[in-house]
Amino acid sequence: MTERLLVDVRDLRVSFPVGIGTAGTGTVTAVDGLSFGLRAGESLALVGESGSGKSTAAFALLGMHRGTGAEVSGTVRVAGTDLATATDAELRRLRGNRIAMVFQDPLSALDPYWSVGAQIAEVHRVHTGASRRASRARAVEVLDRVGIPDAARRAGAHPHEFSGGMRQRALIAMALACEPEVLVADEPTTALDVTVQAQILDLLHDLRQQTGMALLLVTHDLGVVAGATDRVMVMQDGRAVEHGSVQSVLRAPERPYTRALIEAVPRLEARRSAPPVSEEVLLRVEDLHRHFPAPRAAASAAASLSGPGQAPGSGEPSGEAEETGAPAGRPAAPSGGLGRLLGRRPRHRAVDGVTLEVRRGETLGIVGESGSGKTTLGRMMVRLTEPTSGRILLDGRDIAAAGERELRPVRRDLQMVFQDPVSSLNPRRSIGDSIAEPLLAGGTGGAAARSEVQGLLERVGLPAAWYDRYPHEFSGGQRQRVGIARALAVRPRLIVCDEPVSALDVSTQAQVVQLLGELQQEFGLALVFIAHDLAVVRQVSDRVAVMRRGRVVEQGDADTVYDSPQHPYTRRLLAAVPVLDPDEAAVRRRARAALRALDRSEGGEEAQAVA
Amino acid sequence: MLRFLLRRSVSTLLVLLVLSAVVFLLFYATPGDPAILACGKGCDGERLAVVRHKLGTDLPLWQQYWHFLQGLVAGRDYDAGTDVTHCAAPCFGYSFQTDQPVLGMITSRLPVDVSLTLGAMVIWLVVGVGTGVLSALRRGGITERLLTGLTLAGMSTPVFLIGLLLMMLCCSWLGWLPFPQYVPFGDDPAAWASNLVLPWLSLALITAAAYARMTRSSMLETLAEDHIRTGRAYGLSERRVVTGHALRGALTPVITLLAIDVGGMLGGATLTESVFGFDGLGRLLVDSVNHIDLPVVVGVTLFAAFFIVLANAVADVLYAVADPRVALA
Amino acid sequence: MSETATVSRPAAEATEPRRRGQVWRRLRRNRAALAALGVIALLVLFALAAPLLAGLEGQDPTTFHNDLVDSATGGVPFGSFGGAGAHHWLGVEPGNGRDVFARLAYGARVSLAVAVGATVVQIALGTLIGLAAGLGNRLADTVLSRAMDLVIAFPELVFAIALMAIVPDGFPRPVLLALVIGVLGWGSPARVVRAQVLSLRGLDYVSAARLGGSGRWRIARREILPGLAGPVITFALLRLPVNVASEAGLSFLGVGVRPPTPSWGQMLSTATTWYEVDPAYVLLPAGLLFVTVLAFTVFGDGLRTALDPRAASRLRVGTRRRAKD
Amino acid sequence: MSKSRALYAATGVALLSSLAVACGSGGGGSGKAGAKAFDPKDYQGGTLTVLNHRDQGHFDPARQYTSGGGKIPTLVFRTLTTRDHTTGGPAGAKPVPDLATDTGTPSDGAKTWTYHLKPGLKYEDGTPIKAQDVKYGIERSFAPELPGGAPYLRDWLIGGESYQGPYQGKELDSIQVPDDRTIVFHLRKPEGDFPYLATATQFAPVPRAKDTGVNYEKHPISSGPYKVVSNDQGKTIVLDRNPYWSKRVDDQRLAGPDKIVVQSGLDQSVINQRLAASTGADSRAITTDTDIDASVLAKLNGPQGLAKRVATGYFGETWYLAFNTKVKPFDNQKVREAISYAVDRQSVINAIGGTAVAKPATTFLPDQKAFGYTPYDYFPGGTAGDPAKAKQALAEAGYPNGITITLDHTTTAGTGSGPEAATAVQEALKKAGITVRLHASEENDYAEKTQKPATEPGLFLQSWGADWPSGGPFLAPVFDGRQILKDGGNFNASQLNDPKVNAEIDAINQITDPAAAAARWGKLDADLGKRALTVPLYHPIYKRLFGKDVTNTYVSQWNGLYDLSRISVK
Repeated sequence: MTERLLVDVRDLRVSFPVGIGTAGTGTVTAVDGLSFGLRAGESLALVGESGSGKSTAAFALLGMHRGTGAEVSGTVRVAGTDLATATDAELRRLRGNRIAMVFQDPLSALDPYWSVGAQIAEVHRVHTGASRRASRARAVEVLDRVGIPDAARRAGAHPHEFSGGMRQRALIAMALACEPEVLVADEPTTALDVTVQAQILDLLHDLRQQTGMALLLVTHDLGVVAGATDRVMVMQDGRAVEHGSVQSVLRAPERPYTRALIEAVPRLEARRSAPPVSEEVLLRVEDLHRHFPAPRAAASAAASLSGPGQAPGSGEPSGEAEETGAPAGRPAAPSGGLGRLLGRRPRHRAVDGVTLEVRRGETLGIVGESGSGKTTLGRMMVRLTEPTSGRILLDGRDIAAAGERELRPVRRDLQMVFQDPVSSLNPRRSIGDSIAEPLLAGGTGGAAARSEVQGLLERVGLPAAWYDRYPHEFSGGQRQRVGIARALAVRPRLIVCDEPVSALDVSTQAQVVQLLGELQQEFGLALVFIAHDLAVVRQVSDRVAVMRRGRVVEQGDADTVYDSPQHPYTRRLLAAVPVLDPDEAAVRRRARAALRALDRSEGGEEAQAVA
Repeated sequence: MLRFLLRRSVSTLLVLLVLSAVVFLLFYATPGDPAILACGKGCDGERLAVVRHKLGTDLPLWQQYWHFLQGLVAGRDYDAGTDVTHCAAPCFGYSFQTDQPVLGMITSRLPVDVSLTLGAMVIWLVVGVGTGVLSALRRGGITERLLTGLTLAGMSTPVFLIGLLLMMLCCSWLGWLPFPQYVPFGDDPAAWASNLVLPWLSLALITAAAYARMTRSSMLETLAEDHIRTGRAYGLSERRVVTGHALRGALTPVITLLAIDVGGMLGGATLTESVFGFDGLGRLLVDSVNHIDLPVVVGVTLFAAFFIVLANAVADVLYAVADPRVALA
Repeated sequence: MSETATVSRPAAEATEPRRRGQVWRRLRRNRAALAALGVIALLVLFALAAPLLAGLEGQDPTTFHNDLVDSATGGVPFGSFGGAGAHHWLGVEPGNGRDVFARLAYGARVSLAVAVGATVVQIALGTLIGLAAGLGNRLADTVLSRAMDLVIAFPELVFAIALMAIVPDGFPRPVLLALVIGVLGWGSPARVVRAQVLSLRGLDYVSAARLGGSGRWRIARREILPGLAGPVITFALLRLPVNVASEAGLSFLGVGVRPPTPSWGQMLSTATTWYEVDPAYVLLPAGLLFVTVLAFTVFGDGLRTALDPRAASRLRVGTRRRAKD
Repeated sequence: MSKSRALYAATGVALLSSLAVACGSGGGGSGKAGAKAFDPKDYQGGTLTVLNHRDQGHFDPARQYTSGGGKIPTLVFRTLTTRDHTTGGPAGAKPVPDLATDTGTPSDGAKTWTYHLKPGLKYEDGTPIKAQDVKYGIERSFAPELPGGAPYLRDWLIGGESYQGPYQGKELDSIQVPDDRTIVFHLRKPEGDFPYLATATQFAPVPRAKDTGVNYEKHPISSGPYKVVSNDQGKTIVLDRNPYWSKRVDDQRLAGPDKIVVQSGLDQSVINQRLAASTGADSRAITTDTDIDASVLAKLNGPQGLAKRVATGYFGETWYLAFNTKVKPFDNQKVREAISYAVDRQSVINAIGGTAVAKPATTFLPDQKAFGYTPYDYFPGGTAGDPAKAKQALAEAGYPNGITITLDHTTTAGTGSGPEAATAVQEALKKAGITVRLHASEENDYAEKTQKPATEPGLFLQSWGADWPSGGPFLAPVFDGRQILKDGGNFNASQLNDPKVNAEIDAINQITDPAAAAARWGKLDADLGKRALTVPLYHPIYKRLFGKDVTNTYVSQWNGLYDLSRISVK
């Protein structure tokens, strides 16, 4: 029956009413005339930048727009059922049973109040009517199937007790519970680290091979596509702009948009072509430590909503929380301040004895997965975070323990560009004011600061006339430019860029990276470039440090680290990086499998940090 | 858990300590001499001095406070002149007005507030949570608008107002119910309940409004969460999604709020008691404030605060029980 | 108790771009909130124009009219609906025959002034202390946070009664009322502000200001304070009706303003003995009080929704995006 | 000595006692017909509920203020004499023997009083009542540990001013007990009113062996028809029959109900609502301290037949504006006169509940014969006040352009000293060009302040009620210059100290014939009235509801309370 289309989408249109509260003042068309089909065992990737309508289309396959006010037209048939005419009950019988979905954020996609096993069992029971016991057994079975160690015991654990990768596995297990014919995966790896991403993608690949189900993968990352699906459909503004086999689309894109997308994907092989830089050390950190109190999770509705125990301003603990099991994003409110008097909580070593140096005019890349301590390290370098111990030498002078007053003279030398383009700009001040703030604080007159800022705006590629605009009028990339202009305003010698492009679409990423490079040349800046994306780091860095669990496991010249990694962790990281070439991707997948087999024989799947 | 309890106990004690000190200080500044009031008419200097000594108000403030604390922890002896009475720990002392042990006065009034609170709680939970869930599920519909309007109206009615109006309507005009008077449960459960209906309603309707609001927003928040979408995407019925998944998450904050509200009310629902003429802790407090009856004021205040602080701790525990992500440390 | 719990959720979306015009546009679509705003405007006008309105009626709030009440029945006004008529639009008070309309109008001044005053005190104290806790060092934060817990744990009514009792009568009562309600109620606004400060303080733009060399106070003034405006205004608006009710409650218990100063709560307190024979005298202040509290609540609620429209847009499936998308 | 009910209400001290002119209510075949037409035998049994606003307070005979009259104490504590319970008429103002065989035998010019106990008297535990117990009971009331009683015993008995009670091992020698049934009192000066004083609860016997000091009130030993079963801090008191009491040894009390339950601390409006509704147990309920309010008054003649369930009484009490003549401008008699002219008594009466519960007063003495009432109205203002005359007096006083004064009052609503009455005065004086600033105090604070000459305000609202129905205790504490008490407890608000007045008071006190004394008291009052030392405002009328199954109700005019000793429930 391979002739029959399992999924048949024709001229799908989805539009949402816009306007809050009262009836729509207009509509936005998210998907506009999309058609595709999927047979058993086939796989298709929907690729596009944010807002391209790819997720909306995926949701339409499960009839998820019903009852939300969205208008859906065209036909969507899944396993022979026309979703437009199906009754609610028919729709329910379809969902999770014949077509299952894996979501982007595995933490929020699972009910925090239920154990993982119970949630999977519930889905199984609903569709099969099996006994409680049988469903329970099935849950354990599928958990084991997706590679959860000790599945029988782990089935009783709650989602927050799982690491990110394991949660995604659990979600996939839920999808497998009823042996569906179609699996829809909506950005299944976006929230995951690169090594975990590789595992999940490999798992999806293996499952498809073994069960013969069809896979629809929704992703913004063309790099992911190469190793995961047979066909790819590129979407832009709700329309499919290109559709074909992975090989043909990735190797010979027809549309300029596709081409641009592909070119924007950072390549691991891309080296930096910059003139050699001086050997003179600008900033040196020695045996730097930063310990945080381990996150405490006693929540209290009555007590203060955000306890002083959370080190404000440290970007790391939230990432860390995911690994240690505390729910990130929920206010973990300690109650009873007296508690602090009654004993110390265990300390979490975010940065655990790092020694490295930044030379004048160079770019030092710092790579690492979430929770590796790279952000904390970066913030310590500019003294936003106070080190627990260790030295930070700027021109040979130790500023590790300097007070705010002593720091004032060196503040101008050390600047930072932040990851989140939303929170890095004060929404209540015009961008011009935000950029001018350090000048004004430093005593520059208003008029002088204004003209200076206008010059900076033009330098980062924004019209000077936008001085008085507010951040919300800007796109993510533009905001990041503003952030760069602000860092430049005081003519620093070192800028720490903390994941400066990770929140941006790929095409924008490239522009920002390019701008940083230009500015570095022009102002003779030293850059510390912190990122989880190995390709981006290689592209911009002269030297690279690899961080893991608060330590630098390997550092050196970028080419050396990338081409002949010494530390096994570095090797694993590199192996996990997705590539655009489908053949290469297959090779790498096999290499990873081998590495994993090796790990298993060494005992314990290390990358799956378990709480 | 043990550590949590320990930490909580210590902080509770501290809060109560500070609170009692504040109350002492505050009432020290109150005009009027309790000795003169207790002594009666034609009380001359010498007799007054004796009474002052008996009440202990001749001592400096800090000594009075210290004796109070001693009494709480270890009990204390009262020399009444005629004999020495030992007041066992926890000793809140004796009322200046009636010479009765404060603890006894408090415990004898507690049933009123317990009856008021528990009965009202049942009503406001059912009405409040029910309304909240219903208006969350009927979002955007006429039902929701109606319920939201009622909820806002409920929140806007001061408790004494609704009590007054209810009494006016049910007792005076329609004659459906007797004018409420407190009947101990042990005496006559039916009379207990029928007399408490109006106080329950007036307390509950207002509180229910707040709960409805909270449940609604919390329900909407939970319904918007990704895991609800997961449930739907996996073919769970809407009913199952709501009762099995959304409600539990939505009710967690309600549980904590409940603990806190109950704690607050157990310490005295002054206005409700006033409107219905019930003799609970709230009225005891107001009376003793009016009569500068310091031991009673301190005792009731501490009791009320104790309930509130205790309720906070209970809320935390309940929260941890309800939400597996939360661990007590 | 419950009001603190429902409003103390911090507005963590402070980073969302938000323009005044946008808020106003959202607000304008909320008909209930607009109506409430209209009612509030009327009430304020009613209070401000009290002498004028009473003059128009030809009455004042203190003159007794013994001839209009029946002394033999304890002072029930002659005529129906509390003796309402051309001379006394809403009738007269039982017992002494004072004009109800004039007293309601003058009472509105007291009720609103006390509520606004109390709110200002609460918010000012709360903001100051919350700021200090949020921006101060650990010790300051711990001490102030505990103080907040303490103030919130206070049996508020009791302390209000006690405070009202110990201050000598020479002190102007409405001012005292506002101060007492204010001083006892700074706990929850302080908590809200502190939470907000903590969340703002952790934001990158504050870090950027630090890197730019801005001092602590400059940061507090230029980066933090503006971010507090939204939540604080919302909090204040939702707090206002609570304070109106508090004033009425205290006056109801007899510790509020003193006669002959009129106040709604006090009128209600007197009315408790009259409700069977002169229901108008209960219903008028009760209705006014109810409408006032309702109007402020509805408007505050509307403003909150306008400031935080997330709840409205959140429900749509599939359009929710993560930063990394 | 006695004073404002409102002031003492709060302190929990039981109220005064006074004259009786019992006017029956209309209730259930009782009332006017009096005891004769009423056969209590038909009405034995049942439970009577007493719904009260104020606490009973200390239930210790030493700590009750005077007799407590018809209230609860007289059911438990029998005294040497008592007011006449058997009749509702003006004769009820007469003291009659209770434990004693007669109302006392005076000798030595009324400076020595001798009593003999009736035979066969027993306590609730069956032990006989002895004269020594009466002496001990009186001695206890001198103990500073047991404050609250009236000061007469201390003032009258020889050695009373320094005696500190029996707990220090000393006896009071001016009370002699020659045998188990005889007791002799030695007074410092002649006191013709001693039989009235002997009605006070301090004259109840207390067996020394059962005395537990301050804890005695938890279980006082009964000598009356009922014993205390439980006493919840004066809030709820349950009384049951005393098996050793019988009508054979007590001709005063009928003791109809088997059980009496007193609930205190109820809201006044709640009490009235419940009594008006009169359902369930409330049909067998009364109140001894809550007057009917507007809601009852207005429907009194309605279909519910409430009018039949109201008991009316007149208690010897006067509410007035008190001047402190040591404070300017009240040292000026013309100013005081101006205020007297200006006062609008109708407004004040309306403020406290209307003509049903008060009548205007122009004399300081209550308008009852026993006090020696002599009508006068020296500064007639009618009921609405006379602003013109007031302005004239003010001009004569040197204030042609008006004057601003301060009036002190309490914060307790609904009483004659409360904010409503104060506002009524304020409004009336405004018409006469007198601007009144109001100054309110919490009532305990108010009592303390107004009763100390050093802190006494110039003008304040005050009341005076009689401890017993005689002019002496009504006028002496208020106008006797020797009773100005510096340390507090002063009721001579005007601080008048006129030797002539003092001498007249002494002279009348020697008269043992009540009628002769009354005439002299009336004359003295009329003389004092010319000086405008007070502005009498009103005399209260007591109107109380009772449940529909309550019979034989009447308000004692001795103290304005139901006489519980004669009441029956169906």
